[in-house]
Amino acid sequence: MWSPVWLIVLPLLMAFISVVIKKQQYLLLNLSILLNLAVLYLAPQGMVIIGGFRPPFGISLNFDRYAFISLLLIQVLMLFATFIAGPLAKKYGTVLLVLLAGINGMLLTNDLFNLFVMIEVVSIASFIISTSNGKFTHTFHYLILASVGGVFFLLGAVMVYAYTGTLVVQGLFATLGQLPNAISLIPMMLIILGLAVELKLMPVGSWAKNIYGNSNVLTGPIFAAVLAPAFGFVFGRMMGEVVVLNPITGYTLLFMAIATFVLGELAAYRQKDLLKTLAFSSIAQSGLAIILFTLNLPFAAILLLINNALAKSILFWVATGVSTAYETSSMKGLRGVFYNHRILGITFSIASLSLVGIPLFLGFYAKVTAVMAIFTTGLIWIPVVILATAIIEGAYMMKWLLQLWSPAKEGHLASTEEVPEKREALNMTQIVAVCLVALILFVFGLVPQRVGRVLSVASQAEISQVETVAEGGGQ
Amino acid sequence: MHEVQKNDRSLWEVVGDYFRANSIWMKWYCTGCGAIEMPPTMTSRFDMEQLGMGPMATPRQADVLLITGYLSTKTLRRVIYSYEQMQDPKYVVGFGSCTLNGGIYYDSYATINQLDKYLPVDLYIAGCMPRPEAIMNSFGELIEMIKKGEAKGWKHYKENHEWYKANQMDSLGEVIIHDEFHE
Amino acid sequence: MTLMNFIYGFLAVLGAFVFQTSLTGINRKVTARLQKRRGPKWYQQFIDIFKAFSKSSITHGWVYDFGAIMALGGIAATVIFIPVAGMQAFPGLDNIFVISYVLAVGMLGMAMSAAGSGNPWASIGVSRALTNMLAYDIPFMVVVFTLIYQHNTGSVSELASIQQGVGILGWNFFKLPLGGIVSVIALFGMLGKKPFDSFIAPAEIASGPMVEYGGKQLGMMFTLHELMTFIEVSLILNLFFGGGETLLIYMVKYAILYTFTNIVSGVMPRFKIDQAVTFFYKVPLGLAFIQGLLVIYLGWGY
Amino acid sequence: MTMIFIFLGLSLLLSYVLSRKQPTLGAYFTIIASLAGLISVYLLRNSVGVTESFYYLNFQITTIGWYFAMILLTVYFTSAFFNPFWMDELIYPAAYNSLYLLSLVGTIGLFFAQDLMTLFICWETAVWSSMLIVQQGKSRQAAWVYFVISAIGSMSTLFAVLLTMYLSGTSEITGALTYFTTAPVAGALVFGAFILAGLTKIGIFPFHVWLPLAHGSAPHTFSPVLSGGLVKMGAYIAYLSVAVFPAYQVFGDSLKIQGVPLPIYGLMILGAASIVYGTLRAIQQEDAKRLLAYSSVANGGYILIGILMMDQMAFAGGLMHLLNHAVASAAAFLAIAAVAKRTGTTKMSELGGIIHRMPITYTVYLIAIISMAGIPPMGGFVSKWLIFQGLSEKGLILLATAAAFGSIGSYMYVFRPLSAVFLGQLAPKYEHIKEANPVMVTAMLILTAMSLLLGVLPNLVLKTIAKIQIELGINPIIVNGTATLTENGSVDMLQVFTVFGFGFLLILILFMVLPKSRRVGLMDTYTSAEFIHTPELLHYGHSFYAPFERLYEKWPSVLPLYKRMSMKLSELGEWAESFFFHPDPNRAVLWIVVVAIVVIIGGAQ
Repeated sequence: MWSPVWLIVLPLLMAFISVVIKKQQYLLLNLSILLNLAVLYLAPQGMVIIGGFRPPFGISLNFDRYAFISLLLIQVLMLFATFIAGPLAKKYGTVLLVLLAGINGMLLTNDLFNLFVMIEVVSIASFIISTSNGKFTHTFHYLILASVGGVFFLLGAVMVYAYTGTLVVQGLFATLGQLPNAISLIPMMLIILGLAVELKLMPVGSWAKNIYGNSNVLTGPIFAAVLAPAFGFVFGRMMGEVVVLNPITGYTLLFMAIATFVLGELAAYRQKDLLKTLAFSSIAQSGLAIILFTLNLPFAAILLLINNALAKSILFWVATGVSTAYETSSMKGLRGVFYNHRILGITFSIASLSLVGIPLFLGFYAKVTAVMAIFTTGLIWIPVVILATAIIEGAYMMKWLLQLWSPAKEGHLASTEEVPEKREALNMTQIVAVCLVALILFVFGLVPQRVGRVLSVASQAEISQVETVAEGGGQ
Repeated sequence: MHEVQKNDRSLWEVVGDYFRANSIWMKWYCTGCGAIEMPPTMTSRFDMEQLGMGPMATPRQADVLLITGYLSTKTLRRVIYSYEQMQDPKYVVGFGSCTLNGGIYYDSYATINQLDKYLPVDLYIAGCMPRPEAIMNSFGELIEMIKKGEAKGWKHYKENHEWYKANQMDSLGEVIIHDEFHE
Repeated sequence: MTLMNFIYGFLAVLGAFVFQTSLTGINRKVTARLQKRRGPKWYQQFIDIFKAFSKSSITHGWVYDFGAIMALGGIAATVIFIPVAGMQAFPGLDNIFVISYVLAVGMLGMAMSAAGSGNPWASIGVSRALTNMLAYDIPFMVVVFTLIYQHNTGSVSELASIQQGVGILGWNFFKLPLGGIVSVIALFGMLGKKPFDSFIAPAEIASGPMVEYGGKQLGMMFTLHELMTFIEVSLILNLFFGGGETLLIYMVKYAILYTFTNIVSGVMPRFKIDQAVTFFYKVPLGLAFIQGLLVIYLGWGY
Repeated sequence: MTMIFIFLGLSLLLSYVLSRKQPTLGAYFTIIASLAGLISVYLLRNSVGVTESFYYLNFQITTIGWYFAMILLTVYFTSAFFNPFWMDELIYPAAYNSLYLLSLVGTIGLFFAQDLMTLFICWETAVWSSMLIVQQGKSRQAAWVYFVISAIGSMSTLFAVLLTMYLSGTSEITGALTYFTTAPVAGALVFGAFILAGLTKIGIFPFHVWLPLAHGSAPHTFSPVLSGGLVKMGAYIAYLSVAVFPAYQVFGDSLKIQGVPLPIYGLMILGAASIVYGTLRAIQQEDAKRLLAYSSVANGGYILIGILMMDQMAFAGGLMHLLNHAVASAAAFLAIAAVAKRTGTTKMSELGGIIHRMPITYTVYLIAIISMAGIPPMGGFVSKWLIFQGLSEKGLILLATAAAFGSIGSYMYVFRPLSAVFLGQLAPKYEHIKEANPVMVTAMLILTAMSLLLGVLPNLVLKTIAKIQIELGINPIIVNGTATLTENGSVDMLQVFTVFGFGFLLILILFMVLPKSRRVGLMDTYTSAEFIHTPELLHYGHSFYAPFERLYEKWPSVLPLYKRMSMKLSELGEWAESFFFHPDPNRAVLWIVVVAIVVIIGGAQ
């Protein structure tokens, strides 16, 4: 009865119903998320085979701890995102349902081709959502890139099938590993490049700048806090189960990820626009997650993804709310706005401190875990790079915090007269919702080890493959 | 105009006068041409230091105010200001005829003719201009005066303050200050 | 610490004052002779000081007086610390740093008092005096560090007694000639002798810090100057010329050293303050460093 | 001990609540809270070695930690007296009060940290909470620079901490750090990363840039804490990295200069450079607070050199200088704050003659600077004396020269505010200002009394320092009654003070015997007989040391270097943005192809 299949079917079903009863699509959306949560809680873990065929032939879903954690995060954030986006979410109810179905499918599926289908579903849904800000050119660019990525992924999947005769994700690396290097190289590269578009990896993640940078209270959190971790988790699954890296692909991927991280932070450092800053910050953070997945350090990566998703969602809610209300997202225009919005300011501060990895917050635990984990690979220069880049990250996040809190002119004490006139950014219920997420983040920060214990189970589920790039690269 | 009569000095003053007589520090107010005679008096030919005399930088440190030559009314205000900044006991020496009776500027509307109307002059050195010999000679006189307690101009000035002020006002007039550079 | 210590201390201050003031008077005569004059009486300096005390005075507020008292008090205390021919009022308090920093109390007091008068020239003078101090003290300190390193003691009396007993060549001036030269040059700066006397330039800034003093405060400043001279010359004497085995030898050496500085300064022009700084940081500091490196790394002077 | 943290944690919440109701009330509460902290930490003096855990944070009481915590608490406590009077100037008073206590918790936690992770957590807490306070001052830029420079230090500490924990397998500070006796190469790396944090926080050249900015523009009540307190966190890190971390063993094989290993000597040279640089820059400043900030740079140099020496004298001097400088610097900043409260400015050329209206504040400032300049009989002298003795004993002549330069140079810069702010002509606009109010005066007098006490009876503190030295296994400073003895010199400050008092008394009698002086106005001064009616024109406060400043006014400053670096980073970001994150999808497709080709070609071989 309680099968994880419902996680895909239910939203899809609701989506169909919502086409019929348009007025209730918001209700249906929330209903399906809540039901999904119930399913998540009640469904037994394990491999689910659909249609009675055994794995190589039928479609199977892999509902393990890893999937559970990722699905839980996504459902919760989706719930909050739709709730806070309110009217906008109502308008896009059907699409959001499809998106949810797609994401759940992506995270659950145990079949490469299915994964491709789900990625396409998610992409299409996200194209539509991204149009909600009215900037169609940006969506078009995104569409082109995502399609190219999709094609690459499909090609990769096809080649994998051609070489191995199977598309089952679990344990695929074992089969692929037996292939000669030159043969496995190309499908692996295609799969990685295909995912790289959605992961905003360096040369191909350029769409994110404008999609994130012009986001509204719906798209920002959806992209940064739902889609980004979802694809992160998918990538993690791929790294754990499918992708076989040789030194060339491994190091290329590693360098791409590091470059994404460093250059993304640098680009964020120079931004004078709050949403663009957050956009580049997301790009950079996804680079960091990829570094960790590439080095086969899923535990740290999951922690990072969770911290990032929670923090980014808050940042985007506050940022888009404030910038919509004040009709600007520039540094100058938003100076001192938190004087008017203390609670939002505090949540924003908590989120940004956590994002930067300041102690007493979850981000710190994530950063420490990441660095400690990387030490075990023996690549000491990577922590150096990460920590050096963290200075830049801290620098721009703090710059924003200072700007948003203090209305003062440089060289003078702040006075209340310089504060921009108060406008309503988010209403009371929305603020309560944001605060709830902030509270979750804050509490996680207070009990990081307990969070860590829960997550380490998930990460162990992900590791089927033990070989890392570092070990491979060291040979 | 009161005259200072009493000459019974206390022991403290007698001792003090001995020191003061033997250590005469001067503030040269070099208003006119007479100042040219001071360097020879100071240097090796006449060497006034042998009498314990010497120039000082500020009126606070000086005992003697030396007015060397003609004194324009514009400068007079400054001279009085300087005099009042000096520490008691203090002595004024008028140098040259100009301080005595106006000298060659006797009919100028811009100079004063008689210094002792405005400040209590203890000693005049006549001449236009007095040579270093005359200066040394008259300072010898001043030393004797101080030693005997006869140089009492500063007391005189105190006791006849109104008279001096009236003369000064008469000559200078009241000043309205507009700003730092314009009176 | 007994009462006798304090009585000795008082006598030391008095003795230093009488000795140095007489010497100043004699040196005024020496200077006069240099300039082909007769010069004043040998006790002229006493007359000048007592005359200043005998006059009336003004005050510009409590800090003006307090500063003057603090200055002279600090200097008087420093005189008590100075070992003279092995004699000390308070044995064990003659560490070189103590002396040079207690000296600073006096200087700070004087600077405070002068600036408290509200006269900008006084402040300019103080600013020059402090700059001058920064100039001469660094080379001197380098030499002092070298001495302490070499003899492993910071006590002035010990440093003096180490040099005694082996004749003139036992003096640090001959053992560490570069350091000796540096410290004598620094002595000029300390004493404010030409060419390093720009901070009291009488015609330019109306005698600088002294500009507002008259009457008893002026007398105190003169006394202060005499005592300060005593401290500074004694310091150099003890550190580089072996101090004195007996009081008489000490006084003779002292007189010669002081007269020497006076004669030299009598024929000197005046440095601007920035020139003084550049000079001290070029020549004496360089020499001091060479001396220091020779002693510390090459072991010269043992 | 855990109770102290819990208490302070609760009181910071309480002060927030109180401040929301009435800011002044919350500010008064910070006084009480920090006093309670002070007393309770003082009571811990006999429980050295006690270990306590609070959740995942572990604390241990050590003598050195206790010593540092006492310094910090003193500064926090006395500065808190000023908080109530600045509440109306801040736009987030409640945040100020609670962050004030939070940064206090962070710093104390740092000193009592038993493991590296606790150390780092407390460190960062103190940094970001104080940064948010600095933000409420005059300059966002300052707060930002403070954070960035601190972040450099933080990240390098984090690196060191994690690497140490990874390599040694333990996080207990002593155990983890002593591991490196056997691994000198990694040790050198960890030492470098660790000490970097110390350098940034003490404000050692070239990381000093944040001090003048942050101290100069922080709220006036917080500048004393920054300079007197938070900077000392860096000193603690320096202490850990040279005393607990076996630095002298790790660098045992390196080239030695007068017995000091070259890397440590290099750090000392940095300390010397910051003494010289701080002094020179302080002389140039026009703003009293910035001047004091640069003096903190210079004094930080002394502290660093002293601690790195690890010997009998200079080490004791360095540790004592911490306290002396904290007390003196806090007092000086508070005095300037009191003046700023009454006049509204800290620019020296705009002030003058304040002594005639605020004599107690003046006295406080005077005693503070006497201590700061190291003139007896105040505390600063003893510590500088010890450092001098230590340096000259080892023959480290370059360092000693720098120390002497800083010491004599400090007369110049400390005298400047004394002269320009307090002495000189009183401007008519300040004719009616009053002395600081009794609460502020109390705080300042406490610090002044401490400065004096430390100067007269330094052994009160040196005893504790000797204990620390014994714990570290180095030759302790010898304390005998009131006398302080070292290998190459001794001093008895009580005697020095007595003799000084004797001299002062003699002259006072002389002064009293002589005829009384007549009081004249300030404007009645010698002006070459010119009439001047504007007191401001007769006040010498601008470009005080102009001839000296001219000698080095063209020297490059460090801040532009950082600005240029920041700009270069921005440019790099811009380049990355336009090159790799260009909105045109064609480029992205091109990049995909490029990567694909690279991988295929690379992989085919």
